[in-house]
Amino acid sequence: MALILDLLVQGAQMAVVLLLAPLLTGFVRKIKARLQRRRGASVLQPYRDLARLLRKEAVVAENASWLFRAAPYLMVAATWVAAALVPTFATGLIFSWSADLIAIIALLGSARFFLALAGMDVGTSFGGIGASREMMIASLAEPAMLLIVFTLALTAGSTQLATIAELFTRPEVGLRVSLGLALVALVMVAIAENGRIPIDNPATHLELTMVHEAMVLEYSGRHLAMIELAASLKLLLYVSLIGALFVPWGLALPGTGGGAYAVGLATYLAKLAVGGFLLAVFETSIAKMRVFRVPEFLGAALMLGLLGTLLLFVSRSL
Amino acid sequence: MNGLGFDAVAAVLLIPLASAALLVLLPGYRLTARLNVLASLLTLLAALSLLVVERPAAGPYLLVDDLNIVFIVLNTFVGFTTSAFSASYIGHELETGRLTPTYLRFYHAMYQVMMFGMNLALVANNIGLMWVAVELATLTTVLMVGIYRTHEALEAAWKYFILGSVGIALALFGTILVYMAARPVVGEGMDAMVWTVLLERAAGFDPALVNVAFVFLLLGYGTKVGLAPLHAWLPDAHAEGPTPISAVLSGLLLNVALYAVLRFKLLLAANPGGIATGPLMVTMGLASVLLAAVMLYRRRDIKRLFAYSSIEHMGIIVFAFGMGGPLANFAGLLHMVMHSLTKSAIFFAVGHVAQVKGTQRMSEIGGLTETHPWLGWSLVLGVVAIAGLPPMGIFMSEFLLVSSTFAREPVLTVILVAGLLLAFGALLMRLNGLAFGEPKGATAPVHASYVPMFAHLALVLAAGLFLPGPVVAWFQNVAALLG
Amino acid sequence: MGDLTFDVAHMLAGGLVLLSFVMLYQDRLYALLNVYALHAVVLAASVAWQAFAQDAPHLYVTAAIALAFKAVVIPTSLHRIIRRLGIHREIETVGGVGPTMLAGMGLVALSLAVMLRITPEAEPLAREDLAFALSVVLLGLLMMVTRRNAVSQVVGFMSLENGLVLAAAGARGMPLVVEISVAFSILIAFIVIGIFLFRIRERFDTVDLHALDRFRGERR
Amino acid sequence: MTVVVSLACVAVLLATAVVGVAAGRHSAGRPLVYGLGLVATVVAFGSAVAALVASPATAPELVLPIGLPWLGAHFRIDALSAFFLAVVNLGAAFACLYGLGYGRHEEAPHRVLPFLPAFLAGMNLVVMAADAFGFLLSWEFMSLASWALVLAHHRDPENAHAGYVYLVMASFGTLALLLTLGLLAGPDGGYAFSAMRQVGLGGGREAGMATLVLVLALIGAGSKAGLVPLHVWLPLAHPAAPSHVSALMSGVMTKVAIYGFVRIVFDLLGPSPWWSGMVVLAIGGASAVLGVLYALMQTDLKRLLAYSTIENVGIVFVALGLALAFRSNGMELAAALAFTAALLHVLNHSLFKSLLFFGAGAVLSATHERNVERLGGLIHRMPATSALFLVGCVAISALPPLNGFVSEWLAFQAVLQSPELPQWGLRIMVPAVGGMLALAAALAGACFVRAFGIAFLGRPRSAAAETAHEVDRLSIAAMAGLGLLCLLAGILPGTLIDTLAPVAELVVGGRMPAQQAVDWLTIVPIAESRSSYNGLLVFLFIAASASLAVLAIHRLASRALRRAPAWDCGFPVPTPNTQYTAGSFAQPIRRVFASMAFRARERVEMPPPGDPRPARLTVEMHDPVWDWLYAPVASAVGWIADRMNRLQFLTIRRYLGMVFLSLVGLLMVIALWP
Repeated sequence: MALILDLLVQGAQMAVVLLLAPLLTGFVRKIKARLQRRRGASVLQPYRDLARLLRKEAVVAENASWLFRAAPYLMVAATWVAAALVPTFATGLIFSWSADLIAIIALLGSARFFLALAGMDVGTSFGGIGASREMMIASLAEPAMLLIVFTLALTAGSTQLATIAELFTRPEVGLRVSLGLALVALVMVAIAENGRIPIDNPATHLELTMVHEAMVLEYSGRHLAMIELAASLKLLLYVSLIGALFVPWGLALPGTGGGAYAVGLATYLAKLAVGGFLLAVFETSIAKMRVFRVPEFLGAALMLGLLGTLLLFVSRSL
Repeated sequence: MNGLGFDAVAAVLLIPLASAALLVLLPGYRLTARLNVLASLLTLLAALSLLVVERPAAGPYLLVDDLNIVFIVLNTFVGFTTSAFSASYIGHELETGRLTPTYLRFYHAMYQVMMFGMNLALVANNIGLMWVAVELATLTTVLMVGIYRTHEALEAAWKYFILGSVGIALALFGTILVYMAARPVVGEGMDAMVWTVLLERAAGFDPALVNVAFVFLLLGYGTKVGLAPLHAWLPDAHAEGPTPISAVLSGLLLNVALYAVLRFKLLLAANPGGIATGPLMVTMGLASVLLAAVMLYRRRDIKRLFAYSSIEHMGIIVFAFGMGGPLANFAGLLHMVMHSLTKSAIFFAVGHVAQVKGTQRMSEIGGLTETHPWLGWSLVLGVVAIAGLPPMGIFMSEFLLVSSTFAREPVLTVILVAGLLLAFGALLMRLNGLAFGEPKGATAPVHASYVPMFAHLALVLAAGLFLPGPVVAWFQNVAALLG
Repeated sequence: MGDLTFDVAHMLAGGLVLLSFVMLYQDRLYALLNVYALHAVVLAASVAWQAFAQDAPHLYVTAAIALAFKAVVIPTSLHRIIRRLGIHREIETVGGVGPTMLAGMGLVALSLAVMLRITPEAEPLAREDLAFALSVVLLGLLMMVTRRNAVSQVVGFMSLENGLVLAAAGARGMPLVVEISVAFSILIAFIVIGIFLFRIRERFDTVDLHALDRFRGERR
Repeated sequence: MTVVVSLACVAVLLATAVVGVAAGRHSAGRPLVYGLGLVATVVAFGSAVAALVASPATAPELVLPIGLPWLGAHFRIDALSAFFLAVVNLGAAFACLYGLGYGRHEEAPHRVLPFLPAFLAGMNLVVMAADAFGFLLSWEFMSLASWALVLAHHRDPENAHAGYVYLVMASFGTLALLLTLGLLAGPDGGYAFSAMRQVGLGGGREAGMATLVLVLALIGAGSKAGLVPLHVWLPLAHPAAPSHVSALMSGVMTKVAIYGFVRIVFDLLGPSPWWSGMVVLAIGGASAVLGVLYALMQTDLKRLLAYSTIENVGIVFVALGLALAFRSNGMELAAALAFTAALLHVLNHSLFKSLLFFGAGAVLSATHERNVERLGGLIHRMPATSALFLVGCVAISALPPLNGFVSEWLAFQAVLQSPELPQWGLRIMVPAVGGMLALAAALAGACFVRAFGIAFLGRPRSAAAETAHEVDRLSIAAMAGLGLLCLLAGILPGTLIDTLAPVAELVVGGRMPAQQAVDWLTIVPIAESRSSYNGLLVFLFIAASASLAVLAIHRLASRALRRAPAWDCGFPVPTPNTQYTAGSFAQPIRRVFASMAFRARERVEMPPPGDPRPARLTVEMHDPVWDWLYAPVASAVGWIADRMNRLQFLTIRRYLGMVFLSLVGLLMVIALWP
């Protein structure tokens, strides 16, 4: 019985992330449009786009290989699995122990790996640009992310998201410098990973500046839909990761009744809304930076992560 | 009964002498070459018989004991293989007209005289006699180095002669001093020059006199060992003489001189007031190793290259004996045997290479493993062995030497290791050019006598993997003897 | 007899050292050869005196050998060689005569310092003789080092061997081995040198070693 | 028992070498040699695995009457040896299988066939030897055989140079090890490992000596494993050899070097000071990052792989350093975790590095091209090879669910144990090194995206790449086998960890919790609440959701597919030159890292307007290690050699002068002697 319930919760989690992802994207777009005093498309526009793309035929370049066609599905799968393991409205999911935070990051890494390869598959200059820039960004973002993980894990004594989240709900953790640093670093990494302004602009096709769009330039139809879906899943993942780690309140603990789950869902939606809003505000209030200033941005994140880890010992010794 | 043993000793001495007299008279190189091989073989058999028969009691002139029998057997064996090699080598020289039949007659006779001298030096129980013998061997080799009568050959022989005879003089002075030291204790007359007597009475000698004597003997015989800075004659003598002589020089003469030095080291060790001979020998050994290692880098002449490597290895051996102790002495003995075998094998190969390519300049030799696989690979094998790589015997001796001395004298050992590495780098650089890469020079087929070469290499290989028990025991008590 | 024996022996040995200095000082080949002959004569005398002092008759033989070969045969033949090669010009010493003499002094001092460490119970005669012999040896070597000319180098070598003979003679009761070996070595040395000088002349028109040095093994 | 079997296999291998000498030029030589080698190595692998699983408490010691006379040759297979024996023979077996097919393209078989079995025998012997002499003998024999293999194509001057540098560095390392073992054995020669171990356990070694041993062992084993700064020979020598030999050298021989280090420092030396871990950590981290940076800058496929070997060796040494640090503080559990991570990475790297080198070899034999700038589009012409190469790339980039990730994950878990360490230095240093590890992993990802993307994807950049075709079945079989093993090791790590437990117990005196206990094949380093990973589930999830997505799409959405020219933002150019090159791909990373690491400088020559000449971009990079360490030494030796060489050209008089001076000097010594 309990097992079935757990499975249900897990299934619900997977469904939730899948369903909410485009909504978050649409929400952010809407807010941005509003902030720029535009009316903007409906919040549901991303769903419509996906549906349209799915209906269209896929146009594939002549010399594209099987990798080109397989990559979107692999990306979606990896990102989805990763997103399914992040506590959104409830912790202690039945499969949460199958991969800890490090593994989740690595899963996103494999998604990126295949995306970059797909970008290079057709053999156009833009694909190459995108892939090379993406890997450069990743080569700085991933270590930064891992140092953040170190900070959290050394604080909580675990890399298990559920454990960390549960621990951080307790009061005795309190405020810590290193956690603050970790939060800032995590936000920076999240922005970079999702290719948001100021790192990349998901809305532009200006070749000098684009990274993500350059890689997926050759995609169309259902493949493009998959990629879009994966992108919004990733965004959702990061927002809910930040939510689960730094504002873990309201998460339904395992074994608590349906009411708790309802509360968890509600708080989760609220977190998403706030996160999306803040993201939109940030994006509208800042300008896109040149690609070769990106390393400095991420280097800062890296330093913050390291600093957080080292300060941890100080605060521990206190 | 030891009459038989004495006969064996006599044979070791008389066979070369008689055959030398015979070879002077006989014309025609084929016959003389064959006789030469035969005589050397007989000498070898006589020497081997020394192993089995009961040894003669030490007389006033002759002595066979554990120490020198190692040298005698080695000496006669390499002498035999070299004579076999020279038979084919000299034939080629005659065809190319570098040697004339008249000189050839003289060559074979001299070869036997030289063998006689060296054997005499080894079995002598008398410091005077030993001195005479060493000088005899030296002077004959001087003549043979100059045999080609080219400018370079004469110049090398002249250099060898001058330095050698200065060495002669110093050694003689040392010998006299030893007698002077012994006389008050032992009493006048022949006894004061007999090894066995000297050794047991050495404790009473006048230390100051013995010390001065050892200095002169170390320099005198050290000149023949080729220790730096007395080495100058060695590279040119090796490079300009006929290759069999180079092989004999590296393989035997250096050992004989070393043997003399060891004897006197024993004498000094037996004297309480004597200076510590270890530091002197270690210093000269290290100096030789480093100098040779550095000199190897700029060599152009293939035979001179390996001559310098001989200096290096003599340095290693002297270092080992200077360090002393059972393991180091064992390593020194083993290294000496392995070096004579390997180095003469290398010279056999080099001789044929030089004949095929018609030059000794390494810049004009290349890709041997392509053009002459047998020669090339045996050269590779030889250099691998001489560079102290397994599974050859020199690896074992270097292993023992370095590993046993490092804990005692870290600094010295590190210097030695640095020298080894330097020399290795130089040798390997040359080997790369000689054996590999695009073939250079003449590619005519070679009619070489591979048997001696392979015999030596096989022995070295076997020794690297498995030393038979008796040999080990024998080496061990010689090592103990050396203290 | 002690004193007189001692003094004469001492005087002769000292004379040898003195003559070695004179040889160092000489810079003409002929003069050099003459001094060398004198050197040999004095040697012969001192050996003979030793023979008398130790009443060891076999030493007379040595003395005779020394007289015959070193004082007569060698100088004359070297004269001939010099004449044949026409090199009776001055020999340039390496460092000037002055420094060479100073070095010689130093060497004598060194040999005394070394030899006088010997405990006196080895009777003084031998001790002093050894000291002188050693200095003669060292001076001969010095001469070989400081002369550029083959003949003078040979002469230096010979004087060195004179020192050896002196030492050998001083060694009381040293068996015949030594004299034979000495004579033998001188003989061989002389013959081979003769051969070589001959060959060298055959090849080059001088025995100045610079000519030889052209033929270094590895010319660039 | 195992010892006997393994020695028998070694004997067979040596015999095979003789066969190789005999049948080197004969057409039957290849199948004969590789076949025999395959059989022998498979048998040896089996016996090694059996020994590892059984792992008797006391491994018997076999003494043969060869080697050092009074000592004999000792052979012993304990758990550690058994594990490395398994690694060696696994790689060797696949190399032989690959060679059966690949050897067909070998133009100088008589220079490969004799030495390959000897090389394998040497590696086996190193792992089995239980006395200093046997160990060093087989160690150097291994170097020698591989040197001959590096010189297989000796006519290429580059290879000759590579062989030279390789052997000199190898014997440098051997001399260092010789000193190490001499130190451990002591002046009176206790050369048997058992004797050294006794001294170590007895605590008979003072700190200074332990330091010396550690440093020398690090130099000796590190120079063979390719640790920075002793790595210079590796990227020269590994690519020079035939590809299956490169695979052996990179995938297996470096592991033998690691074995040497573990054997000496963990086993023979006994307890080591706490900071010894720091040294190893620092060097390991540096090698990891620098190695992969070097790799990112390469355009030669095999050289790239060789450099990435340096990175992976660095990762292993980081884990070993952690194990040392934990062990010296008596934290057996954490030490076991770190050590297991090291062992797993050893195994994993041997798997995927061999796979990648085989792939490179396949490309080489299909296109005769090692320069990725002249490859491209091979995924269409060599589908199997490219798919398998892709597997290797994913594995080496430490991406789940393949095996590379597992070992790195364990290493990270070990890093997270650092707070329990008492020493501040370690506490601060370990997370920093962990960051370097993460950096290395991310850069590796970039490196292999570049390698695969440029070589196999896109459009062909040369005629050779255009006309390439798939390689023979045996080669593919070898690669497929390795790929499968990579996957299995990735999704079933628990069983591996349990198999390695005895090794950890032997070496660091502790073991990770048994993993069969955990349900669903999850691995749990410490406790489930702290961290856990389940490769199998992750793999299944990805497969399930991917197929779910495909299914849904194909049911709901349109299946229509149209082939069209690439759009390329509206202005496609037909020539393949417009593609991104390897150099341009690496440019951003080069600007970020290499400018400091390699003093990389870019220079653009822009012709004036109207000048038809093309603009040129030239990049120059310096290897700091070479510039600051090796070049000075080499020039110093040359300088001294030139100066000393005058001694060869002195006049006889001067030589006499030397004799004279040494005589006077010695006499003075006598005169001044007390």
